Amino acid sequence: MENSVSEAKDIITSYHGPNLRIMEVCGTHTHEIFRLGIRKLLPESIRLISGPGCPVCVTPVGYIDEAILLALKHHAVICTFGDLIRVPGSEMSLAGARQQGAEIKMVYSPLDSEEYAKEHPEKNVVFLAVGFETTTPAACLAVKKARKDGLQNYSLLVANKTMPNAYLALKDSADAFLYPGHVNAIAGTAVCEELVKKGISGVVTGFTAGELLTALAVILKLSASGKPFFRNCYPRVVRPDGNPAAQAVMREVMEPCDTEWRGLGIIRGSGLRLREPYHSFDARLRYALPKITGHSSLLCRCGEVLQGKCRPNDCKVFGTGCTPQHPIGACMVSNEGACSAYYQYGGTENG
Amino acid sequence: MENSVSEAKDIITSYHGPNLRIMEVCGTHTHEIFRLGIRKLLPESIRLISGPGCPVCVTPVGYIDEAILLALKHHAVICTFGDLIRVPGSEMSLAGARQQGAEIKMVYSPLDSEEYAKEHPEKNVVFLAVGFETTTPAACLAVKKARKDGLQNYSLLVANKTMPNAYLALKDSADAFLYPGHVNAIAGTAVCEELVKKGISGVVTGFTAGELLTALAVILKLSASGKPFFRNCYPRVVRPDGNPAAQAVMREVMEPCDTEWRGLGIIRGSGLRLREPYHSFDARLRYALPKITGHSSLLCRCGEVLQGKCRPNDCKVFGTGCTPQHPIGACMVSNEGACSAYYQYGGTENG
Amino acid sequence: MDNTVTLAHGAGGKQTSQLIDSVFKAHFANPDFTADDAAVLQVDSGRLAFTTDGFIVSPYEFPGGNIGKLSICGTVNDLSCMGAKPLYLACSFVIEEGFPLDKLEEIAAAMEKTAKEAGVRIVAGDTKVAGKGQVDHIFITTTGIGRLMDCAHTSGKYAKPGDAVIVTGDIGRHGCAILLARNEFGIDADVTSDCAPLWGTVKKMFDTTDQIHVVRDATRGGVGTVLYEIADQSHVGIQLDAQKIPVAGEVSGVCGMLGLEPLYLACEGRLVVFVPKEQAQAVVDTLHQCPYSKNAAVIGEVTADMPGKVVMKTEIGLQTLLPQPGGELLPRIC
Amino acid sequence: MDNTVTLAHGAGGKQTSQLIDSVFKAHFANPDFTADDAAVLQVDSGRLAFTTDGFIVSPYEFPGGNIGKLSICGTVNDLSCMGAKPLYLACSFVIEEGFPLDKLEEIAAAMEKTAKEAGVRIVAGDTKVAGKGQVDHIFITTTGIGRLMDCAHTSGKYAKPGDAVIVTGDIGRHGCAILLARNEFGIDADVTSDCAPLWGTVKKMFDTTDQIHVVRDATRGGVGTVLYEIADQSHVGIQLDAQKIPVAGEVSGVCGMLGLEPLYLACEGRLVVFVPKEQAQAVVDTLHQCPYSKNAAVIGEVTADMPGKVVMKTEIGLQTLLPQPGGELLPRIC
Amino acid sequence: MCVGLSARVIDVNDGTALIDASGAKRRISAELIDDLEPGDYVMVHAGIAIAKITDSDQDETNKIMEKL
Amino acid sequence: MCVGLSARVIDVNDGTALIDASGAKRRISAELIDDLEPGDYVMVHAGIAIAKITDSDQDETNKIMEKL
Ligand code: SF4
Ligand code: SF4
Ligand SMILES: [Mg+2]
Ligand SMILES: [Mg+2]
Ligand SMILES: [Mg+2]
Ligand SMILES: [Mg+2]
Ligand SMILES: [Mg+2]
Ligand SMILES: [Mg+2]
Ligand SMILES: [Mg+2]
Ligand SMILES: [Mg+2]
Ligand SMILES: [Mg+2]
Ligand SMILES: [Mg+2]
Repeated sequence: MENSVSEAKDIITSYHGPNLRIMEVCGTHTHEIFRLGIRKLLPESIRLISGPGCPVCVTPVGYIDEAILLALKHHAVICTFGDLIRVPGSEMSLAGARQQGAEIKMVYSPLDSEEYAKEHPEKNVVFLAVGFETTTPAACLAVKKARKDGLQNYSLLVANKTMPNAYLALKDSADAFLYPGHVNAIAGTAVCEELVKKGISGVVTGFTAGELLTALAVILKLSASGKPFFRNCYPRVVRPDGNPAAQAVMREVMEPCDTEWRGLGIIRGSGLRLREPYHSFDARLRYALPKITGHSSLLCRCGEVLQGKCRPNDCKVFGTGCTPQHPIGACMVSNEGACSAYYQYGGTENG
Repeated sequence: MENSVSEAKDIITSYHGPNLRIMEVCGTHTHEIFRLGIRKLLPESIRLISGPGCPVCVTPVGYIDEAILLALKHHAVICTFGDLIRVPGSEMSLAGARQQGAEIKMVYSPLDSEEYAKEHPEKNVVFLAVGFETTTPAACLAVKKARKDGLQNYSLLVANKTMPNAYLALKDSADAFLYPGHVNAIAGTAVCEELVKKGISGVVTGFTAGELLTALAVILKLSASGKPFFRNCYPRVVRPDGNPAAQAVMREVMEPCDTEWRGLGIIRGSGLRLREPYHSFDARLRYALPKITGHSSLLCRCGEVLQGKCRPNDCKVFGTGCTPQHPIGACMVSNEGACSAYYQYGGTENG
Repeated sequence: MDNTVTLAHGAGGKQTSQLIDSVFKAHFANPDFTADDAAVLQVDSGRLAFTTDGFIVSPYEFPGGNIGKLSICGTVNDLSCMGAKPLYLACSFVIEEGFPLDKLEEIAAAMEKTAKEAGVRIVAGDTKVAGKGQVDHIFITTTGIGRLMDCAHTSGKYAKPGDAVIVTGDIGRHGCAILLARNEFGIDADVTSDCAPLWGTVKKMFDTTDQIHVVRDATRGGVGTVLYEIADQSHVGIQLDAQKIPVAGEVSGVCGMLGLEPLYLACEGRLVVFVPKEQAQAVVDTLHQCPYSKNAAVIGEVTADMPGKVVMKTEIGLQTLLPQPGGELLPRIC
Repeated sequence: MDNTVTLAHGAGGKQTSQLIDSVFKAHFANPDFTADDAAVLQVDSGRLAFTTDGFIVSPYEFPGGNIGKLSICGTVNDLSCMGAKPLYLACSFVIEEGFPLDKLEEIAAAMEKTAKEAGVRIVAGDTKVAGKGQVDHIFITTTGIGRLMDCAHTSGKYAKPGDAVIVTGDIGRHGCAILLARNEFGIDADVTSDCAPLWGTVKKMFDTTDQIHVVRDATRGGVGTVLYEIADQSHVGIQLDAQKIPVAGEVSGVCGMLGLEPLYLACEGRLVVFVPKEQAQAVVDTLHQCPYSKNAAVIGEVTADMPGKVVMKTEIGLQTLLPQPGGELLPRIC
Repeated sequence: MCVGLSARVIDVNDGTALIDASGAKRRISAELIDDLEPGDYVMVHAGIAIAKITDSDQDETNKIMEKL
Repeated sequence: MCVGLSARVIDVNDGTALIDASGAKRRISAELIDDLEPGDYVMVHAGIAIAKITDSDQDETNKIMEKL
């Protein structure tokens, strides 16, 4: 291991400061930290909290119900990232709908779903648009392309979200945030600087072992001062102004709205929807979907888990009733979900 | 065997009169005569000719092409009697189209195809209406029912035919006809009486061993006089006036037209088509089918076979290039076809 | 566990093992059943029979059985027809995503019961899950190992002029039951499949005489097809008597309606047996005492002339070729 | 003959025999191949291995092989993993109406070639034709009989603390090649399947040492799944070294794009081998001389602690559980 | 041309008849036959009754041969 | 949140880029990145290039730790 990284490791293992709650907002951070075994390095005084940064985890039950209605009732071909396939809706997941004959197609990119719709004019295609700032531009490019191509058979079921107001909502759950590097690659770092003014600390970082260890070391060092701080530890990808072209396309195609986060409730202005010129690509309007309120399990403590109010293994059904094979709550579904990561990497034993 | 039948058998085996050409018009007669081994009873002087009474055999190539166009281009569900499945069109049979994804559904009754259309409003259903007087009333009942049920997704590709003008066309091919009992069950026997006036002889008969032997015996006996004759040897099913209700429904729904018989060419007034009030159920009109001229094999001597001008095994490709598994001509396709019967029952050896 | 089979059940991980444990191991348990890549079988030297068959019946349940029972009978009977006592079976499943687990359970239970009756052990298996629409509900392939009795020398090649042709029961029931179960033609008739494991029956025949030349189960293509095969393999003629062929009234009725011939409808529990004429009555007597061959009958004999052909004596005493089957069965109106 | 498989080919009559003769008999000809209900095999007393597998790969052709080659390799390898020399195979085909005959021919040719290489005889078969849409092109089930070498006592149960864990080549190629061949994600990479018959390789390992505790082919679910199975069956822990696991760059690249883990991708020509640490180098040396195991490597060892678990030493020297696989592989963005 | 099946009528109802041929039953159209009653025999083709059957094969042929 | 893949640009054409990650190639959208050239490294997510990569992981962390 190179020098700087072993130095970071030393800083972490030799930490003797006050208790610190660090929230990794991004599910991919959660996953990589577990995968690399980094949690085992941390002294007792440092607690990692897996926040709401997995779009699958925070997508409400009703959204899955809407997608299933489109597939089974309106015979739409559902194009989706693989992540959503096993997320439980009120009655079934998309995998369950597929068993009943729904056409569910996994795509790597929203642009591929647009391409598929173009090649299959006889089918109605709906792309399930979930994700944060990182993913939204791709969905926006797809809609723009569909308009340019004059597609009549393509639409989006939009549940995209933005992070800033979520940080505010989670302000008290952590002493510092590991900001999601790829969100900031789009959004830039001004948001984080702003948060410092509101007393919120954090660092932006990447996803390699070195980047993660370095970022943690930086947090420990900077926390010592007791003052709110921000540091961009991922400058090779994250520019202060982010990706202006991506921001522009998002602004052109989508506008903010209030939205529900599974487990956290409604966060004002944290959602996105298609702007008026793109309404013909809005699956909810095109298929005149009714307002759907999903029913999530009463047992699930995801909301608390996402806020660090409890650990996954504090949940009564963790690992027994709720497993990745048979998830009850959203955090158990996605690979990146906090409960899933705890379960898979033996959170009960060494997490 | 009961007495009357062995008596008939005796009459046949001991026949010493002049050469006689008897045409069994009906494919089911052809088939039963072969199946029972009756041909072996006949003395050299009696020759059985298998006439054009198999609707499958006389349906022109272009008809199959039309059905395939409906299935593959217009994505219609084709409902058909099993008989038509393997009949070669210009490029492929319905079985071949099915391999390419065409939906082909076998039905026992035209009424079942109407029922199917009613139960599947999302599908376009086309029934392949072939057959003579026996079969046509069922198709007519189905159309009437579809109109009553208000079906928008049901139509018929009509190639129904009537016999009287065919007898006239075949007048010189035979000394006597075995008339098709079930056609006469609908049409009655007046037609046959009329034919006597035109010098055409024949008997109506049924399909059991006894009925067939008796009918042949009757022909041999009555031929002795040298005068044209008619006898109804199937009175338990065939009434002089036939089935007036069936005649009425045919008249109500369909009207005569000229039509092509595979192998025989166009016979005036021997075809049927839907009358104007039923035009919305005419698949040709509904799907605006182009005029299709099918291409049948130049090798095939079906036309001559059907007229008794040659035997199946006089055809160069009989049993080699043309077999029931790989029919070249129509007469090899249907179980009832003359070439098929010759082939299957070893016509080369004992036919 | 969910109540349907999912792709996850086929992915080879935990859920695959759970499915295998809860459904297959539960029913197939026996000392030779393997959890490893292969079963290990201790065998004595001698002649083994080895056969495989795929089962793709639609619908997978029908009056008289289901695809599970069928898949055991088919392979047990193929072994039995060689004069081989069925010993071991391997069963391979391909299941469509969404298949109901309780149905899978019923299928496994039928397999267990039928294997027990036949005295055969299921020792190895495999389970694959195919995506929705990639397989029609469920396919099963069974492969069997049997031990040939020393006295057994039967083959489609050994039919001899002078042999009597025996059929062990009324024909065409299975094909007819399946046709009706598909419910495509609106016909209703009380026809159950003849599907049955016939090792016991075959064993008793061999106990009666060791001069059994041919035993064949008249499955795909029916009795007519099998007789043509034998006529061809043995270079003999076969002469049938139409009036001696046992056919249930309901089966005749259905065939009459659809223009089909019972001789070409599949059986799954009927054997065609060739023995010297002199032994025929004794064999038929034996068959009449076995549970699945109460209607056994001599239906014809083997001739030296017309080799490769099957000739039918019709109801009016005339002889005619039996048409050689070929192609799918198509109900017809003309 | 037509140029596609038709339902008539599956109806059991003339056309069925023609298909069997022209495609299968032509390729599988050998003295034990049967035209009867079952093959008759003369065997010596001893231990036989018996295994079956269904193959439903989509697409049925892929870089490095086709379903025919795969179906022989799969069963040959399952026998080989028992330390059994593959002797006989039975092959059962379910073919979709409309399947191109030239493709069937290619598949049969690949089976012939692979069986020859593995020294195994195809002696029995079955062919069914399913209607359009009832099966995804073609399924093959192969069932094999092998003779266990006297020295062979391998099983998933025999892993012991102190054993080295060897993998015979870079992992995940087959799963990755199939994923790419489906062409669903627009990714292009030069990845061929590792599909190969491994009896020769296994034989050489046994010639090197008779202390081979476990041999498993890492097929469905990949190396990760197989290691968990063995940890479970043997009640031991397995510790892997992430940096020692051979993975082709292209496979890593594809996995990176789709968020997949090579350890869970299927191999069809890779074995996981457990031998005492002391024998490991000799076995690896032997493997390096075999055609399909040039990249063989020790990737970990067996421990007494953490029984039932697989632990990974990560690139930064920390230890963490390998997540237990389960469920279908889903490409992901988060 | 026209496989016919002789069958016994079991019941008649609203233009349809349930028929029985050696135990094979099916509901067919009886619209084209007047005065159909249970116990009657009919000739069936393509799902419709095309004629009542008034006699047995044997009696019929006997009468015909007598007349000859 | 957002699996990213670091990949090398092989060619750029009409708003798209062909990228290579250890031999896995795919054409992605390059619409949101200016001045992309063959040889550049980009961060790819869901089929689009979201950022140019200007440095290696190692150099980056070295600089950060130095500054600390
Ligand atoms: S273990 Fe399951 S039910 Fe409990 S909080 Fe986590 S996801 Fe919700
Ligand atoms: S044998 Fe074939 S080609 Fe010749 S006349 Fe008959 S149907 Fe036509
Ligand atoms: Mg077999
Ligand atoms: Mg069999
Ligand atoms: Mg058999
Ligand atoms: Mg297996
Ligand atoms: Mg299906
Ligand atoms: Mg196996
Ligand atoms: Mg295997
Ligand atoms: Mg294996
Ligand atoms: Mg077979
Ligand atoms: Mg398909």
